[in-house]
Amino acid sequence: MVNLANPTLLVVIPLFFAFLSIIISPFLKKLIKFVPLIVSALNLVVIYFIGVKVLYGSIVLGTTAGLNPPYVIILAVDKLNFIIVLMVNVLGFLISFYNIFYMKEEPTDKFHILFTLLIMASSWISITGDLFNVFVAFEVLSLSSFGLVGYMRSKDSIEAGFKYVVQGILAGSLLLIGVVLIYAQTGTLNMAHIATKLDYVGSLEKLVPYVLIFFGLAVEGALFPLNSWLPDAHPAAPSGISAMLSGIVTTTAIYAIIRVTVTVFNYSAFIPYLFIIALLTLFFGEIAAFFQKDLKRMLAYSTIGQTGLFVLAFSVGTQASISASVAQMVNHSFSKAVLFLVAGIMIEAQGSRNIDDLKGFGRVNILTSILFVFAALSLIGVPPFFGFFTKLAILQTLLDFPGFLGYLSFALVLFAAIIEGVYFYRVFKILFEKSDKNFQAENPWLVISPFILVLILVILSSRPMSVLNFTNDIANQLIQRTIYLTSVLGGLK
Amino acid sequence: MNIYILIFSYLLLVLTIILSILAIHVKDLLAAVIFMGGGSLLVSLVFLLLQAPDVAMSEAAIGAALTMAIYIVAVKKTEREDNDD
Amino acid sequence: MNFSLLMILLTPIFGGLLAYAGSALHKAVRNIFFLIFLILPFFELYQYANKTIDNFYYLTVLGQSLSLGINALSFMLSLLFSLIFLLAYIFLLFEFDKSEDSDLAILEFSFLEGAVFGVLFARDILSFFIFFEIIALIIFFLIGKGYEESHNAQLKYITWALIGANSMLAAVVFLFFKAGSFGYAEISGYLSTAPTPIVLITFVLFVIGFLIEASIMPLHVWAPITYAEAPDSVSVLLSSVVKKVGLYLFTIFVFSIFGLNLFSKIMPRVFEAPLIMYVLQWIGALTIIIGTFVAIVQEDAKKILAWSSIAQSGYILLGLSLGTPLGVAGGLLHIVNHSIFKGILFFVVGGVIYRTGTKNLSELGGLIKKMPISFISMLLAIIATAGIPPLNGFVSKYLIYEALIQNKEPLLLTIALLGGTGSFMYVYRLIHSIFLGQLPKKYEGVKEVPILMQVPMLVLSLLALLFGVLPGIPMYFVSKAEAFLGFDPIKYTLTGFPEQPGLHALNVPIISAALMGGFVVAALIFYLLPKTRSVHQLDNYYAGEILTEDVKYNYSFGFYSFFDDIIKPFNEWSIDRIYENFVGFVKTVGDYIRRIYTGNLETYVSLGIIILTIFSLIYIIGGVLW
Amino acid sequence: MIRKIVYGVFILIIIAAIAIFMSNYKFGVDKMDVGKYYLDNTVPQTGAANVVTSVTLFYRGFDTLGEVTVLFTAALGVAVLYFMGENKRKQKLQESNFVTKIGTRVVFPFILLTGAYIFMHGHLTPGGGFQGGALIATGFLLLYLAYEETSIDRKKFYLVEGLGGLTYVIIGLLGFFMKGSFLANVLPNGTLFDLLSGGIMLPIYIGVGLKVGSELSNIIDDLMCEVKCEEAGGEE
Repeated sequence: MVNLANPTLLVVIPLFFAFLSIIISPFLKKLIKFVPLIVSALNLVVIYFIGVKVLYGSIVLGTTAGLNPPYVIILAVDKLNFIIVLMVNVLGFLISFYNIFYMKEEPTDKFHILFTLLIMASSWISITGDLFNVFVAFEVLSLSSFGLVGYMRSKDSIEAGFKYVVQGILAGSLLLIGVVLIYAQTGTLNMAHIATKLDYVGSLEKLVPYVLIFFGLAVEGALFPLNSWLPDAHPAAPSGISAMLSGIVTTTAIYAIIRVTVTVFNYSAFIPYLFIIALLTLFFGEIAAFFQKDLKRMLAYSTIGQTGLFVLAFSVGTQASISASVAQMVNHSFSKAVLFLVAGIMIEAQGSRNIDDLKGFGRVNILTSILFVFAALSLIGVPPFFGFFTKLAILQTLLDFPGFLGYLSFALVLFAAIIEGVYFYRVFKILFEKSDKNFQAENPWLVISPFILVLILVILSSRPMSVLNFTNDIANQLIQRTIYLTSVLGGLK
Repeated sequence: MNIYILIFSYLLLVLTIILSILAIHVKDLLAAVIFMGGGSLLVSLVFLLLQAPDVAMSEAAIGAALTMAIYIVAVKKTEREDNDD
Repeated sequence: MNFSLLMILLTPIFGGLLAYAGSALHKAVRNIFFLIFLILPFFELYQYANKTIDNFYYLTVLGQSLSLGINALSFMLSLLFSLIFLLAYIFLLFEFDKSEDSDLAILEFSFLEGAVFGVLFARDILSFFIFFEIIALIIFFLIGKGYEESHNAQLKYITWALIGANSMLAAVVFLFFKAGSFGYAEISGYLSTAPTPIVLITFVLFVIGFLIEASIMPLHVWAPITYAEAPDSVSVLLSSVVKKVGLYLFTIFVFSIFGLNLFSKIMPRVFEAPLIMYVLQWIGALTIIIGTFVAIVQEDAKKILAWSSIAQSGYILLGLSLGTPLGVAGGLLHIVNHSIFKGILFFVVGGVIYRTGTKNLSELGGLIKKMPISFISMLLAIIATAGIPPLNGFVSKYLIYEALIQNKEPLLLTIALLGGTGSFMYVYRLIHSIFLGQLPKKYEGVKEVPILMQVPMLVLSLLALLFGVLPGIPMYFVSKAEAFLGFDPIKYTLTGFPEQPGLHALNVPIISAALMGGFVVAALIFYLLPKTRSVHQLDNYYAGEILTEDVKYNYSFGFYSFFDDIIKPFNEWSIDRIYENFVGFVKTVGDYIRRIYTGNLETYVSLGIIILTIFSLIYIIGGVLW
Repeated sequence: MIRKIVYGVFILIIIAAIAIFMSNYKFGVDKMDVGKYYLDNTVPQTGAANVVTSVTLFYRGFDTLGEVTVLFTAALGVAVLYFMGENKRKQKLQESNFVTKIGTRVVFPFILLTGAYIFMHGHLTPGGGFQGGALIATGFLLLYLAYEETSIDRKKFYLVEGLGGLTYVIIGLLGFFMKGSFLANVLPNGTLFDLLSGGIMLPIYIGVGLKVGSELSNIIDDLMCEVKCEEAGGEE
């Protein structure tokens, strides 16, 4: 009997369909748009089978080539991987549904194949247990997002794509050098195996490969000062892609940073630096977002700020802080995806990305606007919504950080919350302002995906504590590294 | 490893660095591409000397030939312009 | 039947949802649904009349149970607020008559009531914060349905609300971090042994949040524009409910959670009060004086009310922060009384706007014959505002004055009395410009507001009169609340106060009768003396010209222009200007910071290189030193 | 100029840090037990003579699948960015040099043959799918340079490309279904140094070679069209 709870399937299924669709695309072009939908649905089935096991605390492994690690590549899913890969595929599913109705620009078939690959690469990064695999998946991720960012082929999207390519390639090279150095140092590429070998290495000796890997990942993870591709790329990309970039790509990159920092390097010496980097990311992101008049650019900067927020929480380094960080990651992914999808609808209805042109939009398209409001409220952490509880947890953990920096970050997070609140409330205000402008009515098909996402957010909001308990389990499993290491190196039963 | 081969490969590497710097600094894009291709070729030689024929082959085929051709195609689209800046 | 507190909280919300669904059928269905659910809380509250309940757990957050409870103070206020919500809703139905927003407004309205109950019933610092933020959110949306400038008001309001919320959140998280619990009792227990800086910082952070909502002086910047531009029924809620929620929390935190004893322990006493309370007294006094004086020179009816509301909350803060049984009783009583009479004023002005479409005083006038009921309501309300017997405002102000005398604070007493006089000036302006004088021609056809719309004004007017003549009724609740806060409640009778330390005997009916007697004598003189005769308004001459109806002969613009001249120099350094300069400064700095994202690839790459270099240097230097 | 020097110094510092780090570690010492395992076990486990190929295709076959996908994604990205609609794909004819034309005609089949040889003998001799594929693509590049009217049939190339990728995935899935592990060796190892040896490596490399060749040719086609089609557009 074939065991469906195998993580390799999460990579292989999308690939199979991607290769298949390039064959059939010249003949049955119209079918291609369903490929990402099918792929993520199939992936979700596999994730279900994996999840059943993962939730009982075991780590699900998928080896390749029929041998045992560290000699072959292994994919491992623990609770953290599970929640990330689940998020990738849920968002992938809903966004691809949105894309079916949103994308009209040719060549749509290639768009959807690239989107499939984006889902594949994100899933891959979030389940792999091999460092070089991270690099490879990262290349796929970067290349597919380059193509998708420049997809509209207008002047600014080409420019944004170019900036993204340059920084992405630089990041890729740094990552590769880092991986090579790690290989030179330890002679292996399996994360668990590296971890066992690096445990005996001094913290300064780890610095060079760690920094290189960290910077390689930080470009996609939108950490200051390497995040500057993001505010150009998000507005220029089609809205579905912006949602995917914001909700998934940065999240998976941050996941990779967490995995590398905690599991592989066990690197507490780096945490003060990470803390400062995250603080700067948060601060600059929110400040810049405050001054934006372009809706999608504002959301893009807000993504930077939010990334800073959850990396800040993570970098406190305690179990509670990692838990809060992951919860905020979930909150951010879902709500920011909604915001970008809804922004896409707004831009389509009105033909401009300027916030001021949206005046009165909410009086015509009330459902869309309410979705926007709900998602934004969850993002900025207004009480009944899920985001509030994650913000609370984050604030609480920040006080754990020793010394002055803890208080400073505490104050800065609150300051950022005020700023973020003000610029989002400004959009609400404009949405519901009186105006006699005529807007196109919303396309009901486009509203479905953000609606479901908001529904998810509402469900999360109604049971915030069960989510936080789950993220606490995640953090617990993450911090107890030996479980991961032994179960990966112990191989398959 | 044979000491002469070692010296030779170091020589090649230094030459590669020089070619790379030239490729960055030269104003004519076509010349830059050719410098780059030359660098790739030298690197593939180094790979060969270091007993990595597989990598050397990839480098020669992709780095020296294909990439260069694609760059030339791209350069062909630009106009030559002398601008001291 | 036994209604749990959570049910009281959910009743209006449920009603609102039902009404929203019902609006698909018919507007009448919607209205009736919602009215029922607005009346229900009274019955549900009834069973809690004499109970103090703590710790009704309803949610678990971060391993802590959140709980609801009710006490004498919150019982009193929830009763009052339910009434005001009911009346405001009736008013709202007319106000949003033609607007398409009415369904949504009702939904928001219902959530607002639920959240207000939530704050009142909260027994831990997290629940109160959650409900408080919901209030801010809903008020934000409700304001936007108002007048032209309301969208600016929205932004101003939410900015301040967010500042307040985050300041409170800081204190909440900090206290939770230190005390390990959210419950009021546990927090209180922790604070009694906490180091002084923690007590002070968290107290200030909380108080900033409360005082922003209560629009106390340096934090009031959002209030005038918001009160003036919000829909009228929402202005009522802002002034009579939301502001009082802020003051309620202030009361609870100062007396019940932090406690005066704690303050006395950690800081010197000034004029019988701990230093921080003394500072708060002065803040209250400043709010009174500045609020009153600014109110005097306003040209917009609702702006007058807004500034008046600011000034009156100064009285409440002053009374509460005296920290004596007398002062607290005065403050709590003034919370009730102010809610009532300011409610009337907003309702009347709202009614006038409903009929005439303007809130600009210089365009109004002479409506007394057209809208007599409104006129009488407003007359009662302004008497109450000015603090003259036999209306309710008198009793509470009297208590505050007496408390000031008891604390031997002549300066503050002077300010409070000055504020009383000033409030007479602006309320006179209000009634004069709207109801007296000449009727502009375009308002010839104006009618009295619909009967249902009169209900809110009349109900509140009756209450104002009742509470004014028989102060024992509100004092029944207030003294219980005082007992809950840990004071010796002051003695009272149905008609006033017996002689007791610090308070002279007061019997309002007798004073009222005396006053009425004087009034009757004056009326007798006025009507009986032969010289008076009744003439038409236009039976007059003006600089030799015969007056016609289209000439405006009574001035209502620049009414107190002499006064304007006096306070003009102070306008130069008004608080708003300071904030504007500050905001300008922050914007400039922020703009410079934003420039870090130049859009130039070279900058970005070099930033990356610089950071990498820093880490390389750390590695190299660290390696060498190691 | 000062900026250049400053950044030069910065980059030197970074390189110095990496160099200092590297100087602490020696290559090829017993630390590399994974590498040693590969050297010891390649022949019994895979039956391939070329250890490098056995590593890339068998032990780390999943990575190679990723690399194949990288190329696939890049080709798609280029196709998206240079997409100009079917109707615009008219090309201007331009005479090219006689020597090039004849030379190309002579060389082209040999290039294809060499490419095919390289990827088919990947498990025996140096080289493999990528190298062979790249070589094939250079052949097509030559064709483009010599004959301006060259235009490959995209449908067929997509077919080859997709089939190449599918071969890899399906062989991997066969391993998954038959042995419970993706890319497990389901074919017999054969005798060492035989063409038909190395288990699944031969079919996979054939697939990869064809795929890489067609992908790179597609990229060339896109780029060449970008040059030529626009010229044609300019003349109209």
